[in-house]
Amino acid sequence: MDMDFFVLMLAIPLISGLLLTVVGERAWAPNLNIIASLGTFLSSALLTVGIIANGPRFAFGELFFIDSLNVLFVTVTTFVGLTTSIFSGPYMKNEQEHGRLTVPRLRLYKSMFQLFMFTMLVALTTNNMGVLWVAMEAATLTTVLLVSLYRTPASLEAAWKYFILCGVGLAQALFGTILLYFAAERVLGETGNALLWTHLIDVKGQLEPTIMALSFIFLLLGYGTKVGLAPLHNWLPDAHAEGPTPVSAVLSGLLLNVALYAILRCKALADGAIHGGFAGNLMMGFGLFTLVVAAFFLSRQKDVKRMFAYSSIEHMGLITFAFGMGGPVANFAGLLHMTMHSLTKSAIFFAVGHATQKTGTQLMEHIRGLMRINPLIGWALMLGTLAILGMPPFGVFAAEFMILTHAMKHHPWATPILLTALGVAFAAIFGKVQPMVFGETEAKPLPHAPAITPVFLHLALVLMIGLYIPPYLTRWFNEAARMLG
Amino acid sequence: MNISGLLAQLFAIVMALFLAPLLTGWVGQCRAWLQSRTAPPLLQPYYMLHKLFHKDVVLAHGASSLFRVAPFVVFGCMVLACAIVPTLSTDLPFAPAADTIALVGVFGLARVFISLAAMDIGTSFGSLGGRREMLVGFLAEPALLMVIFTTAMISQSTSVATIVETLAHREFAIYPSLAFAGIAFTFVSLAENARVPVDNPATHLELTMIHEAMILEYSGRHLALIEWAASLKLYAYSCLGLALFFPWGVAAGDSFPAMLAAIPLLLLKLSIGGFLLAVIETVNAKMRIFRAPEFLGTAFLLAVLGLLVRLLLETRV
Amino acid sequence: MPTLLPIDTLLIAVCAWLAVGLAGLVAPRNTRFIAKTLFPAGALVGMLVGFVSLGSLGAAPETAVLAIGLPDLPFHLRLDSLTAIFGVLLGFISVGISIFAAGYFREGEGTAPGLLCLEYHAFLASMLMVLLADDAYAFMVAWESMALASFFLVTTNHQHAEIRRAGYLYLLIAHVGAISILLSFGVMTANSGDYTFSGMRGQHLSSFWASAAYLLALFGFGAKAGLVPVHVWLPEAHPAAPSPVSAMMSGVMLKTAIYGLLRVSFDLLGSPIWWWGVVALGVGLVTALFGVLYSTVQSDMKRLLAYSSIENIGLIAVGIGLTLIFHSYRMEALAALAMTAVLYHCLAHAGFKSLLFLCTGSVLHATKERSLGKLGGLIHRMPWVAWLALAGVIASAGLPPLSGFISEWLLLQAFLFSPGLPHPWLNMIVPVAAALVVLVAALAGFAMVKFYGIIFLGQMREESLKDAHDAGWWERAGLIWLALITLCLGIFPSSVILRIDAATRQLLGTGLSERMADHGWWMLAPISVERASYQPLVFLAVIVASVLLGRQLVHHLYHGRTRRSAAWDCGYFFQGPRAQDTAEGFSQPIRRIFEPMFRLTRHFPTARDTQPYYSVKVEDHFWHWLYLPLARLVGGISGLITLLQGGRIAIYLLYSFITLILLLLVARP
Amino acid sequence: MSGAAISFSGQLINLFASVILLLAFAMLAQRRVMPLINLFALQGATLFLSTVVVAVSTGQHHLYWSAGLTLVLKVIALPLILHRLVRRLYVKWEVESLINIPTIMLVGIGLVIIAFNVALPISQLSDTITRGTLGIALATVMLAFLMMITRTKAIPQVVGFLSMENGLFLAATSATYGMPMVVELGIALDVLVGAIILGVFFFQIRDQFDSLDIRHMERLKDL
Repeated sequence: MDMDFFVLMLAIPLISGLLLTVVGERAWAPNLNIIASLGTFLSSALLTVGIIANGPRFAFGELFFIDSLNVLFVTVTTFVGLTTSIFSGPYMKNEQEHGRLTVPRLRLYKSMFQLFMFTMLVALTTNNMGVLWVAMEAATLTTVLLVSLYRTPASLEAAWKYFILCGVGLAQALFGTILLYFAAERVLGETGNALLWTHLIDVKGQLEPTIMALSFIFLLLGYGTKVGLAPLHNWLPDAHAEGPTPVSAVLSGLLLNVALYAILRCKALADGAIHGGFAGNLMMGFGLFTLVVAAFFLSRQKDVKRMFAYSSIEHMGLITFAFGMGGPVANFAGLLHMTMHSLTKSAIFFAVGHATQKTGTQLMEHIRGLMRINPLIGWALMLGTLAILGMPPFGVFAAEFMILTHAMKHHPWATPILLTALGVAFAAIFGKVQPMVFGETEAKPLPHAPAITPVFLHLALVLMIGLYIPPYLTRWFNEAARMLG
Repeated sequence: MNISGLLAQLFAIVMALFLAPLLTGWVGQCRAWLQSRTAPPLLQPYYMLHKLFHKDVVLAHGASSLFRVAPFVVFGCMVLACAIVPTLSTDLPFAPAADTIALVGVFGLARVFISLAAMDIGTSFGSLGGRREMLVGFLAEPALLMVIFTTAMISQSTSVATIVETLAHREFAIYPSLAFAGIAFTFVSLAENARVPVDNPATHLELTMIHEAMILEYSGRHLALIEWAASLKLYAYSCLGLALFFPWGVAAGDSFPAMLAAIPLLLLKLSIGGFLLAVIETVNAKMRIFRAPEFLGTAFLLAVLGLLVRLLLETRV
Repeated sequence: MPTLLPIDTLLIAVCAWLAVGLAGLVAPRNTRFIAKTLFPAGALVGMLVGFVSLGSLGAAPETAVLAIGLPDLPFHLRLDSLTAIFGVLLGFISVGISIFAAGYFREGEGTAPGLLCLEYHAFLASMLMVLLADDAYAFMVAWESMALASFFLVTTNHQHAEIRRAGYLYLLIAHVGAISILLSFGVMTANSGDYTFSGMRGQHLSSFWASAAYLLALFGFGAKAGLVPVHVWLPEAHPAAPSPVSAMMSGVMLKTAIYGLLRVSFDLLGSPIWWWGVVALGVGLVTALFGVLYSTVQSDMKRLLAYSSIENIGLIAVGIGLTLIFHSYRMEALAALAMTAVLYHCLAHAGFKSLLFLCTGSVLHATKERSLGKLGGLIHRMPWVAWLALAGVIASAGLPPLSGFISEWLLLQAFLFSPGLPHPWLNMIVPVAAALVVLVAALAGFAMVKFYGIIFLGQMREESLKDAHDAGWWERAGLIWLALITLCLGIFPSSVILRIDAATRQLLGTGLSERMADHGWWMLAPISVERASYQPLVFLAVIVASVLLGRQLVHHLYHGRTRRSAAWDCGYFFQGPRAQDTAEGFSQPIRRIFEPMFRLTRHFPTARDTQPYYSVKVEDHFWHWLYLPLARLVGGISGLITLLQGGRIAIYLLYSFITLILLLLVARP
Repeated sequence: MSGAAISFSGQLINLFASVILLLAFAMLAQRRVMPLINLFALQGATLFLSTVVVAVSTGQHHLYWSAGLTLVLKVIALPLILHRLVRRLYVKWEVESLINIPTIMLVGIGLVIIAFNVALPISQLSDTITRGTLGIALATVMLAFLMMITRTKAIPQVVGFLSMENGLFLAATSATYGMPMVVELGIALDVLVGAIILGVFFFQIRDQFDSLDIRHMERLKDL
């Protein structure tokens, strides 16, 4: 029964993606996009329920493996995918009427969106580290097309940088995967199982530490490029700023998570093979460096989407740091933070999308008085920003609280760095968002009313988690955190 | 508290009310002698009060109710101050109502009211006087409290009655800190009572006025009350100084005979004090207003020095 | 049937406040409904909070655990005497402010009234939660919610750039402070992983870590309370906010920071070290002196009050420092005296400062003016507000017989009996500190005379002031309530102190009540009558009696005739309102005497000016000494870091490459 | 693992690997586009041969598939696509480099030393006949990386990228006799699709920037 949902979850985006390449110009295509996303979400939700009730499962032999860890990522992915598709309906219509997009491009957008979802879901659920790599590369290819959707010089430049940098990064990840295979083959023999994570994790203690260390370096750098770890992050702000806003939302909210997920799976293996916290220390180092660099980047930003892209980098740094610390509490906090970040950041991008459409610019100095143009968007952006900055009672704070307290306990030296970065980030982002939201303006309303429901849905969830984490969720997250070791 | 106590208290207050203008008159007379002028009669302040009470009150158009209430409040404050300061006896019913800190508070309250009243009409002199009065006040108050602290540390109490009892009725000891405190107190008293060198009660040259500038718009009974309150203030300060530094002779109980016996000594002390005040006023010239902070700053420093001397020399015996 | 414990009642009050707030969203533009129904309802809840807290003073602590929060750290709540005393403050002060707000908020002012109602009541609810919280997470959530709610209230009129700037500064400093508080909690858990306050109490920290926790808490709570040098947000945010909000922030919110500081220093950290007290004393003195000096030179009435709040917070910090010193040397009776002064001053300041802020609100509504240079003579048009403000002014100046005097009196008493400290340096420093405290109190009088005299007295400086109207009945009721609080705190100190004593006893193990109970309720003698005593009622009675008696006698013996005439013009025909002292002129002596304390920019007219003018601008030194360099530093670093993103793809690849090579060479398991 | 004589096939493989490294250096030094693409094809061909030798000598059947994929993709399809692109896009023949060639070569030699040293402890653990080539594979990857960094035009950069894939294939065959089939297929598909997308990209870039010089694409920055 669960497996039917699983198949459905993979099939719906694949089929609808292919279908939309054909029929994507029809008037009902946006609705198909939403319906497909809804179907994906529902099947993933049912799958989640089944997995949590009945425990981990394989699918298609041992090719796919679903446990409570990746089902968490899957649920977040399909949920944000659904809300993004809802949001992109009116957004893309407005873009079309502004003449920024043509009908064929919209078709491309919709089909690539679904295929992108498909590749992410494959990457999340596969048991094979090689297939994981293939799916990541495929996700890059689909998003390259999404980023360059406007075909403006800037978007092409961004897409080119994205392609080259992530391509090179993933090449390193492939090298890491080869080394991993090499190490595994020595233990598992020349069967096809040597890249299956479930087999690897069983023998993780026997894997050769020297090879695993080298392998993890390559994997961390490779997938880390996609996560946006500094100094490998350079593609990220460009791609976020120049692509359409829904794409920014899914890039920030989902793709980074998937890449992080890949690192986490590798870390579990590396931890088993190498003692002394080698993998964790590397991740903590990268996480801290990323956090600090991103925080100081923030104050020099002029473009709103670029700024929030840096904010994503910052949070990815923090999450990487959390996972680097390891242990049930930090892993729990990392997972929670990741979920909260996905929800909040995509909500922010939705709000920013509407705001930029209304004002016709992404330059923050020209966006003023959102509260006057549309109070809902203004509040959405304001609350979203406060949430992402770690203000209670929002859920991001809950996660940051756990990360900070855990860091204080085990790595007290890191706390001042963390706090400095968070403080600088707060000053920078809030100082720029506040004048956008408040104040006077003379912008006009848009032809299509914004889809504001997704924004507040996300924020409500984030708020709820900040005050109350249901026991069901706690059990689930704990289980997932335990998976990570 | 009993009837005789209340009566004794009432007696002390009434005596203060009637002795205060006399003290003002006495100081004026001494000043005149020292300056080789023909002295006004000793009872001149009484004549003036009487005259002023008879006169109609002329209020400026802009005067508010606060302007009319203020003289009564100021007068009330001074009455209270005189009730608290032990003049004849240390054991009066109102003595525990306020200690020295509260006493400073009473003077502060009166000052705030008179300054506010000065600002009420909205003439340039009124607010000028008000701000100068507050200036003097915020400089004098800390110095005064430091003086009080020094004495309070000797007696381990801020209650005026206890201070006086400690100093007067225990075995005699020399307290060098009291010398510092005494000089500081003199400085503060001069400033607080609008005396030369800080202010000149006799002046009507606008730019040098403090006290007179404030009450420029008052007339009739209001002015009378204010003048009377000023006399009471001088009286209270004198008695406070006497109580702190020359406490001998103040009765310990509230029995009338003892109090009556204390009167002559009090009169003697007051007349000497008044004469010395006149001397000081004669040998000094009025300072520029912005020298006043230096003057009072000196007082403050002296008082703090006294306190430190007290801590350094007198605590470890 | 389970009995309703006080803590449950308070939780219900939190929910009730939230519910009232949310009800505002039902009809966000219906001003009538919101102002005349919801705000009074909020006041009722406040009354409930006040009385319940009053009732639980001295009772055994109650705890509760809510099933919300983090999975392994649900919300722990605790109602003890320290919470209760601040609950009393919050409850009763909020009653007055809510009633006033019912008459104050009108249509067409920035944010929709419904939203304002939500923010306001969320602010109240979060403050109560701050007091109740008994673990780090609940505390931080409530603390930051409080900051957020008040931030939105401050930015109600966000069309103005300076209000946005104020809001930004406020939230930024609040957040930095919150981070510091969180760190302090982290230090106090000392690796036990137990973030409940009871867990922290059980820790025995080394003196180094205890000091670290204390200093972090001092900084964090100081940032909220407005201690120098993290005070800069306060004079910006208070004037920016609508007056009831300023009143709430100044009167109540600053006290939650004091609450936090007390909670950490005395309750959670256990045994203090003597120099903690010296630090608090020093910071407090600087803050108080700084606040009062700046308050005297302001020309905006709300800024003046804001700086005066800084001054009062400084005095409270002085008291806390003194308590810490005594407590560390086990001089518990004196510690109790100082602690009582602290708590009393919290109550007193809450009362009179919110009263004064509300009065400025009425003035603002009546005249649309905040600048002192354009006010004057309002006692003729607004007698109610003027006379009620006078109560606040006298209390704020620390004069008898009102509330401000009592706490200053107690504080000075504590100072006075300090000799005998086993530390010779302290013995010398403490009396000097007392002298400074007195100087501050006297300067506060100066500031208050300026405040009152320029706004309410004199001639009207603008023609338009003639149309000013007095406050409405709702506003008057709120003002009267607060004035009554101020009066009662001034007149019945013994009764109040006997109640406060429960909190003192909880924190220090001893209180003043044994000694106090011997004397009557009219007599305040914290140690003994021989040492110091004060009877405010006698005090008031004598003054009132002599005023009335004097008046009767004079009228009876002489007459009561008055005539009206023009004021004496000194022989100069023009005596218009412009000839009065300005706000700047009034504070000229202070600027002159304390010139190095200010950053002055002055323009003097010269003889050749065709349009001569004089102007003076007073700026905060700390802004130029601390904040701007810090901003420049961050800007500089971020300028360097931005070099990373130079736009050239080859360079980006190079980063990746170098990282790879470095890791290959360096990273070894 | 000391001093054992290396079999003939092992020697052959080492020879091919060395040729691949040599070609990587040649590509690094090459100044023109067309010869660069030809060198890339030659590298692919050598890789193909090496894979075939491994397959023959070890009897790993799926390596034939792998070799076939290499032949089709790296030797035939991609060079052809690139050739057509270069013609259609009228790319200037000259390839410009950011740093002069001798310096690049020196850096390249340094990289080879690093790569060999890094790979040494690992290849000693291997018991395949190809183990010595892991260092060469890593060196190839790094040289390709260096090429991507130093080239200023889009097409040489992509050639560098593809050459990096060659190095990775060499690593896969040398260390483990190739990856599982499903992965190999997936990788091949990705490379193909990537190349096609890049081809489309080149046209768009040319349309927008009138050039394939990536120095025009430096406008997105925070400086």
